[in-house]
Amino acid sequence: MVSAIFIIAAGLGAGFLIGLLREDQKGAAFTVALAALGFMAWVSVSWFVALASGTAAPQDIITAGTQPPFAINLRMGLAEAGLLSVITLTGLLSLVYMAPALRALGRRALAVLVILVMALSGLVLTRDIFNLFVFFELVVIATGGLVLLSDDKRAVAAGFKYLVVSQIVGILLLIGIIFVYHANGSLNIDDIAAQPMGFTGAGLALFLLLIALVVELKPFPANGWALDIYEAAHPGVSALVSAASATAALYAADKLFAAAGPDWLPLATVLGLVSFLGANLLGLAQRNDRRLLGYSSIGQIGLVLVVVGQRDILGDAYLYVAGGILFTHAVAKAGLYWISGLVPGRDLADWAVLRTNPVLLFAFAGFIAMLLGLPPFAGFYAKWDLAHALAGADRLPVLGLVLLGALIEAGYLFRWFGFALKRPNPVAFPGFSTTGFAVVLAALAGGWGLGFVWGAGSVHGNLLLAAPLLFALAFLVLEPLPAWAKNLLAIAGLLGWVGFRAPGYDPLHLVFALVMLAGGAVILLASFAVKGERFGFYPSAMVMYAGLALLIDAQTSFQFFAAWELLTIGSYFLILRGKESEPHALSYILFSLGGAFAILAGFALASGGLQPFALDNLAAIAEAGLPLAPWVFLLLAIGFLTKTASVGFHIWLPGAHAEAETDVSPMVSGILLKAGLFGLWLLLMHMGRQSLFGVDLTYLLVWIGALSAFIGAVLAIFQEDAKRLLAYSSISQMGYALFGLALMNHLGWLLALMFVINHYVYKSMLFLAIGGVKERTHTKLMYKMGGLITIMPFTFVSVLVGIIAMSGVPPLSGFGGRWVFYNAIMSSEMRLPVVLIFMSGPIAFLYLFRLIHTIFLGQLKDEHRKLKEASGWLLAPQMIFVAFLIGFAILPGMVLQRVDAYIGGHFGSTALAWSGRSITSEFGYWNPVAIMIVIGVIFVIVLALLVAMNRNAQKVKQFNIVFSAERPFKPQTTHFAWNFFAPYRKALGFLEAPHVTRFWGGITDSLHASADFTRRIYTGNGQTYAAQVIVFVVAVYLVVLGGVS
Amino acid sequence: MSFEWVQIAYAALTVFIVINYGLIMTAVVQKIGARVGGRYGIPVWQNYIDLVKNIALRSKISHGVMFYLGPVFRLTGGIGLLLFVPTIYGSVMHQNFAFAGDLILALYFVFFGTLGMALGAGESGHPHAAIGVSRGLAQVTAAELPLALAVFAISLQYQTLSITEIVAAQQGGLFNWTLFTNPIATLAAMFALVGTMMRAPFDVVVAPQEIPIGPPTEYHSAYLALMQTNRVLFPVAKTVIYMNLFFGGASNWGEFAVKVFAIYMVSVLVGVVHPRFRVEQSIRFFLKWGLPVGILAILVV
Amino acid sequence: MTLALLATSGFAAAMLIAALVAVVTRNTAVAVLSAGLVSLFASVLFLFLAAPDVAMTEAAIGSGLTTFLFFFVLGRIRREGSDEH
Amino acid sequence: MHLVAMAAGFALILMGLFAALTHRNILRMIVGFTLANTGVHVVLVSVGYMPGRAAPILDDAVPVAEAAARIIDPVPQALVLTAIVIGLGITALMLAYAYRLFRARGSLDIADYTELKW
Amino acid sequence: MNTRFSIRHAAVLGLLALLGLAFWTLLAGYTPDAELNRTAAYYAENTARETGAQNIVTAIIVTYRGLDTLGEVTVLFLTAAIVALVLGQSKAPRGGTGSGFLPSGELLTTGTRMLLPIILLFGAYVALNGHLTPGGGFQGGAILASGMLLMLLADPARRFGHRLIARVESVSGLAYVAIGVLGVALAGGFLDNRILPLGEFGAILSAGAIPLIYALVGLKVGAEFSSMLESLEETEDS
Repeated sequence: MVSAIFIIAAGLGAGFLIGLLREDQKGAAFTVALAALGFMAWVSVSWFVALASGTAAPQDIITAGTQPPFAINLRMGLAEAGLLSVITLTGLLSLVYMAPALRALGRRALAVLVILVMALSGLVLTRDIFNLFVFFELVVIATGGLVLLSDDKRAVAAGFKYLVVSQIVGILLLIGIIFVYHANGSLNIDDIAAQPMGFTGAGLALFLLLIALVVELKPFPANGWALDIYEAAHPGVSALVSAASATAALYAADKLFAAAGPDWLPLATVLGLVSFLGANLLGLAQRNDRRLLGYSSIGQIGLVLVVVGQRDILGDAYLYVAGGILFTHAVAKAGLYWISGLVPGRDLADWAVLRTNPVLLFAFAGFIAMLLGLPPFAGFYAKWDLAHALAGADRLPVLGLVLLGALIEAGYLFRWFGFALKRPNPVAFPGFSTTGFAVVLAALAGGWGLGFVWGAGSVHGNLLLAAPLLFALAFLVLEPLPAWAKNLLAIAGLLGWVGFRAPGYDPLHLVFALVMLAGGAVILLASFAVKGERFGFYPSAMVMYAGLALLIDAQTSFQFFAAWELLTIGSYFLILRGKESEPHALSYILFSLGGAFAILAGFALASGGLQPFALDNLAAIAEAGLPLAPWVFLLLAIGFLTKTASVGFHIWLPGAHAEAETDVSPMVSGILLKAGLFGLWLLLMHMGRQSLFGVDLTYLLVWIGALSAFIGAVLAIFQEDAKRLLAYSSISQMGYALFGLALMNHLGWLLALMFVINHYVYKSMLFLAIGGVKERTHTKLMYKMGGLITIMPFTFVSVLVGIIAMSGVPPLSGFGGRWVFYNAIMSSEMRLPVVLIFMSGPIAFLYLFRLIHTIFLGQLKDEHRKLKEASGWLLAPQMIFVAFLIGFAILPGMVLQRVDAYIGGHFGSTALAWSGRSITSEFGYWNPVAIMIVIGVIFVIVLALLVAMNRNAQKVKQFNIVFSAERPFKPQTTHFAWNFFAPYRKALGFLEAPHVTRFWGGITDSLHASADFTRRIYTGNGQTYAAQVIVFVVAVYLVVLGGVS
Repeated sequence: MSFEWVQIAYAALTVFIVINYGLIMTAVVQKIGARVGGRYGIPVWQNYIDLVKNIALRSKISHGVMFYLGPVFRLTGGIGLLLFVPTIYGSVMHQNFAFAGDLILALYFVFFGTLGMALGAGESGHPHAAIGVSRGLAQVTAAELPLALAVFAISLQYQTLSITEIVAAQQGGLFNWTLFTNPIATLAAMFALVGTMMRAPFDVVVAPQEIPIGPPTEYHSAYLALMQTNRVLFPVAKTVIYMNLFFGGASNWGEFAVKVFAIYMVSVLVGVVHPRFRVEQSIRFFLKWGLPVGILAILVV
Repeated sequence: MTLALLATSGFAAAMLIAALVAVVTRNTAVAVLSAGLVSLFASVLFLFLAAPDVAMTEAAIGSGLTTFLFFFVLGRIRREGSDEH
Repeated sequence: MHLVAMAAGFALILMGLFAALTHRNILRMIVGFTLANTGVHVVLVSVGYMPGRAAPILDDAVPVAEAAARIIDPVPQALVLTAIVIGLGITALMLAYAYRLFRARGSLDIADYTELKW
Repeated sequence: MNTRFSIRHAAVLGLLALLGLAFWTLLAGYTPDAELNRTAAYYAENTARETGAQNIVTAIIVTYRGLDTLGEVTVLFLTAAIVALVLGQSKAPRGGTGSGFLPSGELLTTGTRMLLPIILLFGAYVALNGHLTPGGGFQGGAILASGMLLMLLADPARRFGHRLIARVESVSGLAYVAIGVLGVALAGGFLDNRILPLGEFGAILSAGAIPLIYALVGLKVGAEFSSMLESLEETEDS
């Protein structure tokens, strides 16, 4: 192994060597810089590999032939090697990326860059606090110099502000250092660690040292200077500052916090939290991309500082957690800054130019996912472990705040991604530079590589080795194929996986697997209708399906949560594909992530920090009657309820489902919502009834279910947009299912299961049908349609069957659900919520009737006369569903009998007796075959009667009616469709008042307002920034030490 | 209970009796109404005349498949409702096809005809039809709510969903009727009865003055004949359910005739003394008066 | 000892007075010169504190080079400022 | 003696910071920072001082054998030397920036350079 | 400039008073050591033996904390480079030369010619004797640079070689790093001065590589200062 001292020697040597060259030998200078950084990176990476694989031991490097503390020493351990790898590689890539700018500025700039990387490496390696100071000043000066690379005229002012603040930091550092030395007799960090200092005297010196290093981390709110640098500097420099400098500075702070001892850790925690939350909050108000990234950087570093503050509880996992977050952040942030250099405009919406290059768009998405700690990236494993450690040590407020901050960050990052995907592309774009593009790709590869490494190091197994996810990711490579080929492959994959896994599942899991995966394959049939490559669809969809497949497979809480996140991400990208779906996709992902964080917190709490935590263990917690059990229940339930869009968390659903593409709507409605039910099912199965403050939480769930069923239905009848109507109906239907589950009896669960199956079938069918209509008419507004029955008879049939099934009218399968429902509530003690359910049944009939009436009946519009039936590929799955609905109506026992027995095993009861074709419960009976036959026979007889009387009837032309003593000729005047249920609006319109939307809107508005207000502390005046730094230091000083010394 | 072929004949007999009973009863009711109003009124066989006349008329007009099928759905719904409920308690002949399903089947099958009717009327393309459907559906959701609650209440009371068992539980004297054992539920159910009989004050759905006759506007001749048949059959079928659930059922056709007539008259009597509600007014009415009673019913069981 | 203390105090006081001048004066050139003077007094102080190396450095760099740097920049700014206006 | 020097050093730091935070003229801010830096140097040196001892030079007056008992702590002095040079570097850099800013805008008022904010 | 005592002044004063409170705490809690602490004691006892230098401060700077010094030199290198970058980018108007605050009179020119050799010599002396007496590379370098300064003042139009300064700066820097690396190869570690014999204690050619390093530092620092001064002086960079 090459000693790490050569990293420093090479950096310095190269710097001086470049100085020796003539100004016109730019090529040679560049080569020297490249060689030096390449060498440094090679040494670092080879150390990292050797240390990580255990083939080398950590090395202490002494200088001057004298042992520490009498001479400066350096240390190369695993953490150092990792950090150096990140720093030097970032430096190397930045060199390549900034080559044109560097060349323009001359060889000196190259020297500055090399020395900056050297100094950052020194900052990481050194074990001497004064040496730390020297390297720190080198970093400051080099950064100040590199700021000049920017085309932005304001960069000079930013550099000056930076120097001003650095002066203050330097002063504090020096005073801190000398008094620490006085107290300790040593400048060596390890010696300081050996002699813990109290809060007086030397403690104050230590405080000055620590706070100076913290200020260097750009903590909110003393960080205006840093933001100006981020905004104005060359993006390559910002990438360096954000990825390499922040990383090194953080490690410097970490070394000293480690030395200072556990007493000081709360300081890191609190300052980190303030920074994380504050910076992310202010990020909400940003429109400039680089400044936004700056806020995000500050936030992320704050988060790592929080992790630093938890080193006492993280133990061995400390490096894994801190490294996971820090490295992922470095890679992602560098990548984003590099992309920002390729984007000509500075407004967030200007990133729409990325659409011209799908690979960059993919990179953008990847970096965002990395920043947010989504699977399969390293940050995910780290956040998971962090959450568990925090929960295990009862640091729940910290956990809560961290998750809150992450959610806010997700808000602005995903909003941004939405801009990139959906905003108009304002400029004719010349194309991206090849080197810049290559550098971004390198960062992306690095991020995925980190994800793999962290996965390999995880006790939970590597997500990137999970077959479904690999299969989904393979579609990224297959993107150039035509859509039909990918579709075929996707269907084969889904069916193959179900076939492969199904034999091992119990009936409950089997039903969900069939609905989610085999059901997904059926819906995918409709995707054959789309021509071309259909870029981005298959990776997104397959990630969602991979998540679902893994969700059903999950044995441990980790597997479950990872799968949950995967399906959330996949579905987000899927929803975002819709034309007008930008805001809705955003609210979807925010609610989903909020829910996911609740789930994370719930699992962390449940496990008490012990991992891996099998899902079955939830039962043990419930049985033990621990006081935390109801809280676990509550958190998990909230997480699942956001996914089922239960009332209160429902506002994302209508837009998200309505604006999605034709074949996406059934996926996200028919399939995705079931993930929430699946979660709830597991939760209730394992934890049963839980009470909090004397309130039975399942009772609460019953009410939420009933309210969702009612409100969803009421809102649905007021919709003019057909897909929105269906979307609200989903809220209502999920309410029924939730209601059934929460009844906590055998029949209730059977009811929920019937809703899982039925809702999948008829909602998928209806969405496909309405989607087909929309593709022909190019509108979703029902009053603009009408009379389409003659043009789209097959679609009409599927809608007809769909609404009969859904409204529960015999003889189709929906009735079975209603019958089970009555039997279930009969054996339950809960009566009041039933009222709401009773009411929502007929109301559902209203909106369903409206759906079929205003679209297919009434007067055909002139502009629709020449339309054709929907594509055969859209109809194919619908006809399958029709057949299934009729089959399921006649033979429900095919599916239900086994599940019934399974549920019976759980409750220890047999609620239904299956004799022949008849089903008998404690209270009543139901013979689906008989019903079908009786109705069929009567229908045929009456029809025959009519035909006998009226066999010559011929279809007359449109408008063969008399209306107001006129024969109308304009369909618009006679199509009674808009505001169809006007009386209802008059009577119950108050229910339409968007209280929930207003509530969440109020929260986001106040967040934005406070962000916009708070960020005005960054006046742009360097002097004010300097004063803020001192205020920050003094304030923390007074709080931390005020009472002691 | 299982199926035997002879049941088809019995069922046909039930349908025949009920249709005739309905034709006469509705005419009688109209006649009484006319007499109360000081008019002479129609002859009691007027319904037969109308029916025969409409059957005899031949139409060559159809607005489309759903239009054609609408009356079929409608009448199927009426007959089916009748046949899924035992008409005469204790009579093997008139158990009909109750073995196919219980009370829940009957409750939900009500919508079958409504749906078909609405669809057919919708295809006619006449705005009055659509307006009538809109009003009717809107009103019925609110009106049915008290019934649903009342049904829930008495199924809890009798711990069964089987109509036969509910009737059985009411045998053995006047005071075993649900009317007396559970007057609140009965009251709630009666709200629903008056609300769904398409009589004043809840008849804005068919409002003859403003939207000729509402949903069936475009129907004529044989279509209308089927619907007329249903219009006499369906109220009776529905009243039978009320009779079975709340008024002790009927153990013979005489009792049947009296009880059905009496229950039917309730809605008639309410109708003659009240002006017509607009739809939103009736929705509010049912939510304000019917709903609390229904809730009370399920709470006190 | 007391003599040394007295001298130290005296130089410290002189240093602070020079610093005060540097802070309150309206004239930038005077401020720069006073700052140089502060360094000079400080270097004397270092001698009293038995730090001859530091004293030399402070004198040469702090009071010498730094002051010159200031004046170079000040000069350029003055000249160019007057060019422009 | 060292306390006097140290107090003077601290006072100098505060005065320098006061100047840096109140003068809007960029050059005056830089002057303030050099004052503060000088103050820091004074504090550093005074920390190493031990009454009655000699400078850490092993000449005839201080033989090697007695050094430990005769000399003062050399470490702070070594640190100050480094700090002085680094301070000069930063000062030079700030001056260069000041000049550059002046060239761009013709103003030395720090409050004129606030385009980057919020 | 506004010297009126404003609210801002009062706020800053209050803020600094609070900061002063922290400083006061440090001051009040400060008690000088009675004995040298272990680090200082080590140096007092072992410097002579290990490095052969009389001036312990020099020994610490060049050897024990040589990495600091290397960094420090690099700071100046960077500063010089960046100052050149900063000023190189801003195109000053042509024609104007000199710093413009001092007239370059005859007297100055003559004086400079006489003084310059002495100054340079003195600088070299200070730098080379750093291990024996107070002084060393930094001070020597500063003195060298002041010689250059005088030259600049005396004859502002004169261009002394940029290339020369840059070469001196870089070569001495490279040599410094090379000596450091030699320490790894030949002695106990990076920047170990014992790659050369320690020699006789107190002699000018003693203390191993210390005089060599300090000479290099002196050259480098002198070149860097000169470069900075020159950059600031010149109206237009290449």
